[in-house]
Amino acid sequence: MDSHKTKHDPRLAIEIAGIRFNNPVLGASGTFGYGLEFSELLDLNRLGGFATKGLSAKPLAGNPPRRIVETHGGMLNAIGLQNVGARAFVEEKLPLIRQYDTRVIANVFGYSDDDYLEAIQILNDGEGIDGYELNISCPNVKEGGIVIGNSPVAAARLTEKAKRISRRPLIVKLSPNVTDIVELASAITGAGADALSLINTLVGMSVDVIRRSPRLNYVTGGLSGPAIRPIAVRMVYEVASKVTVPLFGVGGIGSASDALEFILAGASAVQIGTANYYDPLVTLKVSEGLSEYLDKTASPSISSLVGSVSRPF
Amino acid sequence: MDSHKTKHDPRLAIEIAGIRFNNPVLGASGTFGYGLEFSELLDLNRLGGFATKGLSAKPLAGNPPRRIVETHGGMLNAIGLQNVGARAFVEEKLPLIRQYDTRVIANVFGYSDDDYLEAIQILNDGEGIDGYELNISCPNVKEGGIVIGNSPVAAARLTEKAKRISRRPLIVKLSPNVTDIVELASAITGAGADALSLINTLVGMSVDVIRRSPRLNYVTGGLSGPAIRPIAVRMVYEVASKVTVPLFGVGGIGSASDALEFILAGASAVQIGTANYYDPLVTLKVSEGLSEYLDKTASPSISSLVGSVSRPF
Amino acid sequence: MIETIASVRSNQEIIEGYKLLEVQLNREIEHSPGQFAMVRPSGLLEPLLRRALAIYRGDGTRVEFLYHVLGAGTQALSKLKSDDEVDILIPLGNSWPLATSAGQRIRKAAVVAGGIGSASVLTLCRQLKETGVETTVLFGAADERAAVGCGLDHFRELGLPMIVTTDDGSLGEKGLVTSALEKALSDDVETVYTCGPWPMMRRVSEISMANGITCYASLEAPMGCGFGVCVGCVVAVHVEAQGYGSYKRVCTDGSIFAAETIRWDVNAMGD
Amino acid sequence: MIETIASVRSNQEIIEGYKLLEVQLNREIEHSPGQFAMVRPSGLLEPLLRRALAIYRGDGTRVEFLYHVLGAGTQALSKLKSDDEVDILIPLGNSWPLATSAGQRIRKAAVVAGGIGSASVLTLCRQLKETGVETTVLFGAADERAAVGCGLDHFRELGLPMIVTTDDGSLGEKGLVTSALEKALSDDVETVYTCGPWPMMRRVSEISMANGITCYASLEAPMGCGFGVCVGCVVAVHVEAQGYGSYKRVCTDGSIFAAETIRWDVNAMGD
Ligand SMILES: Cc1cc2nc3c(=O)[nH]c(=O)nc-3n(C[C@H](O)[C@H](O)[C@H](O)COP(=O)(O)OP(=O)(O)OC[C@H]3O[C@@H](n4cnc5c(N)ncnc54)[C@H](O)[C@@H]3O)c2cc1C
Ligand SMILES: Cc1cc2nc3c(=O)[nH]c(=O)nc-3n(C[C@H](O)[C@H](O)[C@H](O)COP(=O)(O)OP(=O)(O)OC[C@H]3O[C@@H](n4cnc5c(N)ncnc54)[C@H](O)[C@@H]3O)c2cc1C
Ligand SMILES: Cc1cc2nc3c(=O)[nH]c(=O)nc-3n(C[C@H](O)[C@H](O)[C@H](O)COP(=O)(O)O)c2cc1C
Ligand SMILES: Cc1cc2nc3c(=O)[nH]c(=O)nc-3n(C[C@H](O)[C@H](O)[C@H](O)COP(=O)(O)O)c2cc1C
Ligand code: FES
Ligand code: FES
Repeated sequence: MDSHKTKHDPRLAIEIAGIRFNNPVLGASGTFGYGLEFSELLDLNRLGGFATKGLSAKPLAGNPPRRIVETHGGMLNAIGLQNVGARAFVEEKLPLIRQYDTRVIANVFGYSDDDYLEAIQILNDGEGIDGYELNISCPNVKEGGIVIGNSPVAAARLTEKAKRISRRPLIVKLSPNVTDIVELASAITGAGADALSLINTLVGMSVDVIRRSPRLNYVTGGLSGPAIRPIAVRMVYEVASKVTVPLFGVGGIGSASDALEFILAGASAVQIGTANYYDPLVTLKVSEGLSEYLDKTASPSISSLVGSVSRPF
Repeated sequence: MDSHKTKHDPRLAIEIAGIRFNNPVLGASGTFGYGLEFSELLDLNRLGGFATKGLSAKPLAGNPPRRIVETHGGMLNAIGLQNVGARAFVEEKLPLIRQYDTRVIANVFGYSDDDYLEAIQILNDGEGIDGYELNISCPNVKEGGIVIGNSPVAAARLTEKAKRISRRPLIVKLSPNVTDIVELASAITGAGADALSLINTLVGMSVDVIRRSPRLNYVTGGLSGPAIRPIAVRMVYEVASKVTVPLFGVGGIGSASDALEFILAGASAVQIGTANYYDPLVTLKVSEGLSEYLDKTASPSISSLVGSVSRPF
Repeated sequence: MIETIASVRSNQEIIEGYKLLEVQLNREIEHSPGQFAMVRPSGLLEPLLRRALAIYRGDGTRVEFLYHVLGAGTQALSKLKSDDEVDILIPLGNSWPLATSAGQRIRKAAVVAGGIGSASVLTLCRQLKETGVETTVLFGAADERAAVGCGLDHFRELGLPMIVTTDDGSLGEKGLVTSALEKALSDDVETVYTCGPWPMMRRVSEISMANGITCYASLEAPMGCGFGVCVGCVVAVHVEAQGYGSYKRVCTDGSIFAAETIRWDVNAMGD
Repeated sequence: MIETIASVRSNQEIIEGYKLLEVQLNREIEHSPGQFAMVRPSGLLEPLLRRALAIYRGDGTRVEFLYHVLGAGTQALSKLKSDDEVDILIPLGNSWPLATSAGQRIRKAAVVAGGIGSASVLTLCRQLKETGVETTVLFGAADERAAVGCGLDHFRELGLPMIVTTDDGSLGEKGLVTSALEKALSDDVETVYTCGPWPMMRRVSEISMANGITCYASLEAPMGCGFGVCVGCVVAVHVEAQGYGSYKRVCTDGSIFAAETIRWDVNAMGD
């Protein structure tokens, strides 16, 4: 916890939407708990930051089991956003998290615009949060279950409202389950988002052919892991040339080389999700690997590499 | 080639859009060549059928290399639809293919509605084709590069035109790169499609971090293989309950169990793509595996299993 | 809990389909009966997720796991050879309570193992024996081969009274281990410990409750991480006053639970 | 072309990073110098695609492959032990032409191998020797270690005149094998055979053409299938009158091409 002892590679430092990260490697929401779960395993001060488990205004119990299924190169999850609620997060978790010198992004979600706004209001009271990340991939119950994040109009409207009341930089996390990711990204940045994270999980399903039933209790779930990395890299690449706000690249990252695919494609920083499960030290390994890449390629800094992939057309 | 000697398991036979398949396992378009490439390896008479490489009105050279990249659990391809053209297919390939007792689906594509119609006109002259499969995942150059298959309106319009001139049952193959696969499927069946195939590849990208350039010459490519199976199964499941036409399930199938996921989710037959590359006998292995499953579960037929997964909601 | 790379000392087949993996850690760990580890061959590309394995036996820097070779994860483990490396997160989860809820010494106990659930209770049995708890072991398996694979001989070596059942009668009593439990359960048994398939544990729980006996069960759930972050491994519990949820994580809130807190009608494996 | 499961006889390290895999087929195959196979450890989950490997040596039912351990595919191959199984499609592709285009006996030839490209030309060299073609072998590698790994000793055993170059001068001449070719090439050489990295083969092609000598090159391309169905492995060729395309499949139209037909400005590996 003694952050003064932590040595950071200054070439990895990056500022995104006014938030200064010691390195561009974050734990992704829903895969890094409240950060504290990792304190026994790694020095949280060495982490670029992390996005908390999705926080809702009220605590949520989540879905009945079975909630996860392994697939080739990935996994499906239908956790149902089980979380302690924004209030308990502020009161019970934040005081502990504040002891570490790392950036904390509160991931926020709800089933209606008001849900999101209520959660942000509560989080506005907390100290030690560096930014908000809106998870807009949930079905909007009020609008008949449409997924806010799949509709540029609904997503932009929510972004605008959230931006208005937010005390902190606002990141919006995009759903990849759309025909046109650029249209969605443009609508959301037009509405005032300070940064974007992409991507969230792809909707998938697995069938137990013996029991002849879906493996997940919720039937469908979100696909994550290395399997989806090519899709995520493509979306970052497409969006990077069309919006001016910085991007967090997320999806299937498990190594420095994976992270660099996103950075070269246009992400200013990356978030690591599923890989934390099978390689709990992966975040630190990736930031070390980034330093080595800078050495090997004699590059001055990670920020100098952002978006530097050749664009033939 | 002596088809009289081939013993088929009658429980595997299935009729789709008036086409009778000896078993529900087909080679998928673009991965099974013109069928003949497999004649040295397996008895084509034992195959349910196959979809040809995409055929265009005129022959096409395809994209410069690099065209394929392996990814975790899959691969990206940007072949650029290299093919001999519909005319050469009819004249040079069909006479050879006709010697086998298997169902032949001619996969058709173009860059405009007229391209498709022209190809179908040519194929209408050929004997030994059992049906057409429209690959509508290509960008429409006339409409500024929009992908026909990503727009329910454009896809329905093309389907209607194609149906009007087609001498044979018309299958339309859906792009998975859409927000609402059910909306797309409904528009296309509303326009007269006799069956649907889903899914085609997901758009992805891979970056060479040493050369700092996209690995594929075409920058992006189509992701296929086991990595995408959960997405494909989900789409079949969603569409099956909303349309009345039969479905071909495609995406990441490499075993009988994989095929059964699709069948239980609602597919009447399956197509196997990428797995043919690393397991050239996979189609026959899967149909044998289906027979074993029927034995083990004392099920009367594959058709009795179609869509039989439990639907909790 | 440490995350480390351990080297394989041996990976012996006990009998077809059942193997004993012994690994050498690079530092000493302390662990208690019932704890587990998350294990994966180092560098393996697929399957991605580690598998949860109970610590079968362990001593300082050496740890043994007994496993049944079933799907992709255990098949990959079965290919490990001496000097290969495994990624390992250890020890995880809580451990078998060795006192009554009132904090008193338990005098008489029954341990009910079903199939490979045996792996979680061998050290428990040893500890019960060493601390002088009068213990009966009920050991159920599909058939003689499975019984041997599930460590029958190691249990026998303990010298505790033992009732063996097999589904097909090829060894011991023919029938379910739960039927044997019903017959064997005497009034003075204070605690029943169980690990095995969900339906078996459910029945053990019912029998124990019907007899007013405390029962602890070590549960199985599909595990993404093993250390509490994915929230994928939950079990439904009877809603309590405290806490916000009706689900508990098997990995960090368990894997051992007081049986009466579990909603046995909701199988944690989703089956 | 047969698709079968072969069993591993041995998988020996020649020197760090280079291995020789010998497999036993369950039936005899006939193959010619320059042909290849698509190989994958049976049951491997990842990577999915097989790797193309030149038939290094082969005899009836036994086939040997020499490979450089680089990425995921060759790393998986490197873990094979005796009696393990591999899925194999063999033999594939065309073979080195052993006559002039006019169908006449070649009297004098040069074989230029770069790095692991050597694997494709060992049997060619043997055949040239056996048929009495006066052959010089130019054998280039990064350093002595790589040269040994690429089968130096097996080439030396043939007893053909041989010029070895290494990039660092640790063995033979220091410098590129193409420079050695320029020096060594005499007017009466009728055919140059080459296999190695693209830029090397490109230069060999230029040198040959400048000297009016026929050159054949065995190309490398990323291969999905190896038997002509994925059309992923193409190389750009100078557009000809016949045929519809400007791309040829390396797996079935090659892997050996007349060097003058190749568009050397378009690297088939995409590099
Ligand atoms: C706390 C805890 C401790 C555990 N301790 C042990 C232990 O000590 N020893 C041990 O062997 N296991 C133990 N398990 C179970 C283990 O973690 C794996 O879930 C199990 O071995 C199956 O993994 P797999 O890779 O073989 O199958 P997977 O590839 O994961 O297969 C997926 C699922 O299908 C089931 N399955 C696959 N193939 C078959 C088959 N042929 N027959 C029946 N079911 C099948 C598996 O049970 C699994 O749930 C423990 C689990 C938990 C949660
Ligand atoms: C017709 C033909 C015959 C061939 N014959 C042989 C043969 O006899 N012996 C042989 O060894 N190979 C041969 N190859 C090459 C072989 O098929 C593989 O492409 C090569 O071994 C790389 O595969 P991989 O699994 O190691 O790397 P991959 O995981 O496939 O890596 C992907 C790409 O990156 C490159 N790469 C990966 N790691 C490194 C690294 N550390 N340094 C440099 N490049 C790297 C590889 O070249 C490859 O193109 C042949 C190829 C063809 C087309
Ligand atoms: C079990 C699980 C739970 C998740 N929960 C959340 C969440 O609460 N909020 C959110 O924005 N994303 C959530 N995600 C998505 C991840 O943050 C990430 O976007 C996605 O998994 C892709 O990255 P990966 O492939 O590295 O896992 C979750 C992912 C997983 C696997
Ligand atoms: C190299 C390659 C070429 C393909 N070409 C076509 C094509 O011409 N027409 C088409 O409809 N689909 C084409 N596909 C898509 C496949 O038919 C299939 O829909 C997709 O690959 C998913 O199935 P899979 O995961 O089993 O490969 C191609 C796929 C690959 C890998
Ligand atoms: S296994 Fe991830 S929380 Fe329990
Ligand atoms: S490797 Fe598939 S066509 Fe050549």
